[in-house]
Amino acid sequence: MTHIDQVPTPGAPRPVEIGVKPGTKRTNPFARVFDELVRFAQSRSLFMLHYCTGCGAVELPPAMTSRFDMERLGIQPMVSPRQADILLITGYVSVKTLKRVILTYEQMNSPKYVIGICSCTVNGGMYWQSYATAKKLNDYMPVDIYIAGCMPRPEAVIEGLRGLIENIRTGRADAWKDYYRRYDHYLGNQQRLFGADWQTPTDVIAEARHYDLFGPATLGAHTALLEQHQRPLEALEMRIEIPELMRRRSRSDQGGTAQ
Amino acid sequence: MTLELPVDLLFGLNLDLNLDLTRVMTANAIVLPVVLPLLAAFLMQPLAQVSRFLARLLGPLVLTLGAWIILNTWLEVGPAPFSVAIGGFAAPLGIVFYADQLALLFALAVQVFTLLFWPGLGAGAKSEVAADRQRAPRRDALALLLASAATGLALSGDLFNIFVFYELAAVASFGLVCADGSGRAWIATLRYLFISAFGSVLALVGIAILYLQTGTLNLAQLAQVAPETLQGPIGLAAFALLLIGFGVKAELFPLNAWVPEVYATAPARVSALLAGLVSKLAILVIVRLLILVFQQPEASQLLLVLGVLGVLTGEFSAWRAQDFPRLLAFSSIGQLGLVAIAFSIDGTTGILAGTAVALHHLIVKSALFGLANRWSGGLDALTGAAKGAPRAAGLFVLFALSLIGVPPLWGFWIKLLIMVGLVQGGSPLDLLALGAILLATAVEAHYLFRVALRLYQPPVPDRALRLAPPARWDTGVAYLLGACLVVISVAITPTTEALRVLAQQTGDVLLYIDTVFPQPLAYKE
Amino acid sequence: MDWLSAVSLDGLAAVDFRWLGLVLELILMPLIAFVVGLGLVLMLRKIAARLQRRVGPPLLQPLWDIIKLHAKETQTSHGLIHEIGIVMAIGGYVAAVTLLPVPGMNGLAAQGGLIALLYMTMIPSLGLALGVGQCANPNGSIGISRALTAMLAYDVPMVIVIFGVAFHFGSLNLVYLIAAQQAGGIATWGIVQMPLLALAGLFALQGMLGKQPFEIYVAPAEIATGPMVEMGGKFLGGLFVMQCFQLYTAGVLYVALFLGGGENWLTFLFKVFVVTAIPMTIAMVFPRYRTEDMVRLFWKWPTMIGLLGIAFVMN
Amino acid sequence: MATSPTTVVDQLLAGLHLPDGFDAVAGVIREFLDQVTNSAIWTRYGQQSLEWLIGMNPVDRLFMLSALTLLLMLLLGRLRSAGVLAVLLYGAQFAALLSTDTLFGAPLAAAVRITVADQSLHWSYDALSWFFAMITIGTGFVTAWYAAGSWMRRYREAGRSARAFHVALALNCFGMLLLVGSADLLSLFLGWELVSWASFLLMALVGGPAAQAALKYLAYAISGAMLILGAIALIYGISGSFEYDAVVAAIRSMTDAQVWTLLLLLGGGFAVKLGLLPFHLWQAAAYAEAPGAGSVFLGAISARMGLFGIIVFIVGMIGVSRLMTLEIPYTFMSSRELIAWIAALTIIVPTYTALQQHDARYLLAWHGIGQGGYMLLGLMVGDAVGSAGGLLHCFNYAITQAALLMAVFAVVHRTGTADLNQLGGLVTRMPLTFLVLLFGIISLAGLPPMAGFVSKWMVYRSLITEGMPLLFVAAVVGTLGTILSVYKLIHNIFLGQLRVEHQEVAEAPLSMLIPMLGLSALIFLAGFIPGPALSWVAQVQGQLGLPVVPWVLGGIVDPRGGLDMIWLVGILMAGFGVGALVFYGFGGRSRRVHQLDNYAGGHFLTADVHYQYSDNFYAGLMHLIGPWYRGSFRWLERSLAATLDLVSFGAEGLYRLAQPTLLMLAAAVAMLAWVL
Repeated sequence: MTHIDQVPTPGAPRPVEIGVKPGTKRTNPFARVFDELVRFAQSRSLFMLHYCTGCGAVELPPAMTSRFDMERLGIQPMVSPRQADILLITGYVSVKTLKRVILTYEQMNSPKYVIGICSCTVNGGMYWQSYATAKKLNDYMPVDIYIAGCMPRPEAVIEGLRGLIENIRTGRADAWKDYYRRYDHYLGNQQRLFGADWQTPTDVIAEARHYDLFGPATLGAHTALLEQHQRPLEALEMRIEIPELMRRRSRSDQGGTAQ
Repeated sequence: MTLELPVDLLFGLNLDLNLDLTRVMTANAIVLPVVLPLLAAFLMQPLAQVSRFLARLLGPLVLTLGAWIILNTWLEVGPAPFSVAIGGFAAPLGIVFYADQLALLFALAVQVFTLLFWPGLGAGAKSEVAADRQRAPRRDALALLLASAATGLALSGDLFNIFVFYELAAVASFGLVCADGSGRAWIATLRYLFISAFGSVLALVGIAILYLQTGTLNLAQLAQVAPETLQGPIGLAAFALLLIGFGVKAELFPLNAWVPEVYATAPARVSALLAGLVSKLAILVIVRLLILVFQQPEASQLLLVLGVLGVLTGEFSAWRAQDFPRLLAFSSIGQLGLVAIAFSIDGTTGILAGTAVALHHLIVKSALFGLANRWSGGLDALTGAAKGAPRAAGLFVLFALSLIGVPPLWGFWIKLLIMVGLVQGGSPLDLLALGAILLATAVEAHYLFRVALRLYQPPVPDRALRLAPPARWDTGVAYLLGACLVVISVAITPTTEALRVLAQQTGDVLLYIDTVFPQPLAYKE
Repeated sequence: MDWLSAVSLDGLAAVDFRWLGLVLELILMPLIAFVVGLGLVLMLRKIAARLQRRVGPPLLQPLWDIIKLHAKETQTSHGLIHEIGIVMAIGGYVAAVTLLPVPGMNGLAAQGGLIALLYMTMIPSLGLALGVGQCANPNGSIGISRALTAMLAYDVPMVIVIFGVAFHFGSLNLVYLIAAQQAGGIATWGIVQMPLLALAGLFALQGMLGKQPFEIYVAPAEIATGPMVEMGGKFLGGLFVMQCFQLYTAGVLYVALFLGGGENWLTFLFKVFVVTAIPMTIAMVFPRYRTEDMVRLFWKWPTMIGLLGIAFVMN
Repeated sequence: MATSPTTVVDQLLAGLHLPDGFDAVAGVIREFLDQVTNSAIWTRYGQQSLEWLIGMNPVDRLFMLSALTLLLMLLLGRLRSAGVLAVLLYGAQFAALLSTDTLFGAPLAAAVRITVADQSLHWSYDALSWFFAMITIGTGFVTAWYAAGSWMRRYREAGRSARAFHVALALNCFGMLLLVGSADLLSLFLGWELVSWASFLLMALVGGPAAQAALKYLAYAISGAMLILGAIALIYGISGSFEYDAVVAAIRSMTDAQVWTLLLLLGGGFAVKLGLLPFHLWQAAAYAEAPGAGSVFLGAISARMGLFGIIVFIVGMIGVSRLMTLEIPYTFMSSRELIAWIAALTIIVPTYTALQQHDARYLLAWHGIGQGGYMLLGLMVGDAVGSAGGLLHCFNYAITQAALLMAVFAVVHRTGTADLNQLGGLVTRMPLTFLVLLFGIISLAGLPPMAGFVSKWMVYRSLITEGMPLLFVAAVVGTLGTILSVYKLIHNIFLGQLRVEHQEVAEAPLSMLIPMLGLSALIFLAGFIPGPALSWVAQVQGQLGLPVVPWVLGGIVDPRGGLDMIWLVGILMAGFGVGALVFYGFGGRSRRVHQLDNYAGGHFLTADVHYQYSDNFYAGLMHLIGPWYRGSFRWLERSLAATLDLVSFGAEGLYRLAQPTLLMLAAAVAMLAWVL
């Protein structure tokens, strides 16, 4: 069983800045209370998307049903990445699967947490020598908790989840920010595995910009490579282009320049 | 009057010192439109030997003259009817022409329409000209013969004479129909001939019965004695036989099996004359008989039944027709059924409606046949014809609308008149006829506008070139007739009033008798 | 000036202060509906858990869910209509609950009767449908197509019930309906007077709430929760809020039609919770019906029962 | 006082209260006018025309303007500016209609009067005429505006005649004005035929499938017209007059059998135009295939002429109470119930046919048929609220359908297709058109807060209070079907994934947008404040002798369940405000993602994969009700056509006989046998 303290940390130590965006000044006296409330709610309501590829999946039903009943802890399964808070990966991740896992992870709404269950997610487990299996999950996406074992029992799963809850409540579970801040790193690993033309329909960089999650290592050589071969997907913003009005406007523009 | 002698010599003027001489003279001129075309027809061949040009000119000249004479007579004499005894022989024995407004109107129509649809006029296509030159005198002679006979039918006052003119018209039309000399035309003519001959035999039997019953064939005299001698089955039988006989040309239902073939194969202008003109004159004869001699409800019912059957079979067949002239032919059967229905209505309303619908059909159907001159053949071939001939197509739509009876065109008022008449009649048979008319109108609208829409479809590329627009003369005639239609539609009130006067005059049996026999005759007592 | 005199003291005396009470009611009614709705959601989840021999969620779980969803740091939107759809979904119900009389508050029940209420509750569904459509996910579209089909199914018995009740009491006005039922105690309750209609109404309620066996339109394992497939964060949170209102509306409507409305808050809430508990209890023992089976079922049994009920009512 | 330009100008200036400095200017103008008025030409012609115009009967003025529109379109329709001219002329017609004041005032007879063969045709405007004329001219106005700019340019580029279109539209309006103003049977029929043929013209303009549809329409329309003509003849046979007074008296004296005959004839004739059930097959194709703006006009008002006829004759002259006494032999139904059920079936069947359509134009056209059923149903209930609902629905439906069709044709204008399986995601490109369509579908489905809700509510309410459960259920089932199919409409066009070929689509042109948005605003306003429209309807009811609806500005007052739309819409808007507050006020910022960034079970979406659900949209429902679409009416239509064909074949066979003389002989024998 993996302890909270042994959670692998990708990259540099993370500053603790939950709920407060850098540079914003909170003047509201109730801000801290409010943040506490939000963090509490986040820790007590976790929707879980399980990506059950390996044998580890069989240990989840007992964790959910009457014996251990995850719902006590506010945890319940959900089906689409948009709705989920936790991405639960149980077992080995083949290269093909990993593409889908990454897409799913990118489609989830932050704050989002990844739990790797079973040894296979930690180091490839018994597939260590397989050419087609991704060995370390946290090379490709930030993982909040590994629950090791082959396979971990439901008690271990529950314990791991409780650990995550504790981390969320105390504001330590912010690995998801790392994906934005060091996107280049993760992308590089992904590119090494999938090839240089790897891309997903999600636009992580734009998202990072939009939500002020842009970090020093968001961009780099790998993102440059990405932009090289990929036309960035523009969001299909709603636009009102009434031809007559536009024509008039452009005419007046021309008129302006002529003068 | 100084001119009395030559006139007297020529036409055997029945001098009566009590009469206004001028009036009598003018009245007697009414014989000319019958005689002149007849003479011209016989002169045609010899004249053609002398000068083709003069021969070509002869027909139109004679017809124009005839039209002018009739018009002049009408204007001079005024609205009252008059009769002319030919050769000076008094009425019961001699040949009598009776000219009331109806007769004059149709006599005038004969001249004008024969002129408008004169086979030799404005026939554009050059390739036909050579062959046409050979046939022209013969054809012109026949057309003149037809005009003469038709005028005679309109004016004749006795049954024998009518029969003679009728046969004359038949002969002329046989000749005209197969004037082109195509095989199909010959076969159609043969069929026409059989039917016509059979009809003539029956009509002759009818005439014989009449004569046996009454001892006279003069219509006025028949009218006098009819209430005593012709009531009952014998008289009706005679009427039925006459109806069948004259019904052949009037395109009444079971006797019109010749119509589609003939109109589909005959030259379009001949079809126009036969469908528009001759059929009306035949029905005019029937109507005269009906009014003067057979004033019995059963006789009207007979006409009504035939009319209804004609309307239904005609319109339904037209719905299936696949080429334009045949469609018009069937439609014309339907319209003549309508005429028959209209005339079967009692009293002035019936005559008014009948005359109106006959005139209307005369104008419309003749014009349509004129347009069909170049548009013969399958309906498919008409696709996109409006592109090449927008005016002709527009006229087609106008005539179609009037035929269907769309207000405010004349056709509507006529249909309304008939329907009101039928409702006022009120018998189950009348209501049945009403239903038949309504049904037939719906069918009629459908097939006519199927054609109209086809005209306005985008043309099929390779076909459109082959489809020549109607000849300029035909379009011109159609224009003229269309203008007539519009003018009448606008001046609907005066037209109806005039027709009502005409109808009253026509329906007045006593007036007829009094006109033909100015003084009560001795032998009548 | 003219207008000044209208605001003078004479005018002020004539001002009716009842409108203040009305405004208060209009503010309170949605709030109460939301809170009661949260309780209903909790009850449903608890019932489900108990039936499965689980403990179930803690007391404030529905609230935590909603707060968490709104507090998501990234919110995925598929466009303006996606957002407006959620606004309409919440707003429609906020408006609709003001047409439902509760003890001591009639709100706008007199301004729009039963039919207006029925159609008012379709506005949130329409909003949701628009929002889902803008998500551009076929799973969502399939879900909406099924949801609308389901509406076609359960609305037929529903309107039969509404007709029966309205005809029986001779009014479309809910205030009047409740007053008429309360006039003679339990004997004049709708459920006693029209048991067949009440039964049909219960059927319709099951469909209206979209509970098993009639939850084909969410079908998580098949079409990934259908309409909610692209809803995350506060979009999903909005739907959770809407669900609270929906449960409340359905429960209160049934209580108002058949159980004599609320004499006081205690009995009123008791009735509402009991009524809402019935579908949930039934739901947990059923699998799922296919769409056409659902339609067939609704057009057959509850409809027939309802028509029979109307036959009794009209004679 | 004699009217002259000077006096007119004087009055105008007096009304303006100009400052003193303008007196001099006014003096100059007056002087100039005096010179003009003293000229010989003026005294001879000008004065007369002016007085004629001012002193003209308002109804005549309306007719004259409409005829003038027709004439000008005939002469100038080819010009590029004809569209603008048409808009102005329709506007003038509208003003002329308002100036008649026949809605609240007394009925006004036109001075124009045509006498044909002893029969006189005359016209008179009353509240009912005003109501229908208002809808007609209004629709003509917005349609002309819609067609005036970019639409017409495209229409011309396709090689079609602008003049023909303008003329067709003007003729339609003119015909309808004549029809709704008709004051005797003949003028009614005249107007009826004019409208029928004008519609035919408008339908057949573009040829191709439209011409086929138009021909089918013609077959139905002319059959209907013949039924009406038959009825007119029958009435004349009894009353001896075409005047309405005589007709009313005649109907009162008729036996039940005669009224039944009349009902069948007239009802059948009007039902064809309205598209009531067995006669509805022509309508969808004919309206959908017409050129865009023409389709708008036809869809919005044309079919309602059938309803007008039913209102005048069946509701007005025969009366609902008389209908109730006409029992169908061997059943428990009265004729009123029969008509009501026909109306109910007309709601259901075409609405569910619409559900199956995958062409936006056809979908709306089929709904048009279905909505006619509501109007008739409301009228057949016959109480104050129901009949008002039926009448009000005419107005509400007209603005709704016009807006809807305009939006759909705007999409066609931009994308070139109305195929619901070829569109999608256009909301980002044509948001305003989306808005118009949204308002339209809410109204069409009869949901608050739009206009359609009010009228449908009234129909439902009357069905409940009059105790007609099955009809009520039928009406609601129709509404539910409408909701289903309009969602499909808006979803498949505007929602879902935007196709690659539509990336560069622009919003509808301004010339089309303005009338669309105007109508949308009207749809909302008529739902928010239904009072004005209800006041018109109340006048119409009063004139028809129906009980008058108790209306107020916000709807209907009734202690047993009224409707106050001002409150309802207000609270709905407040609710939306609260919703917006909850949604936007609490929670993080949202970010718009690309449409391909979408859940697909882990699948990577690309632009060449159509990730859209549009075909067979209600698959589950169709599993159940799919087999119910048997095409029975089409089968009926086909069998009728086949029967006709057979009959014609037989008739034609008579003319093909090898031995025609045998036939003659047979005829002769038969006739002789009959007479002897």
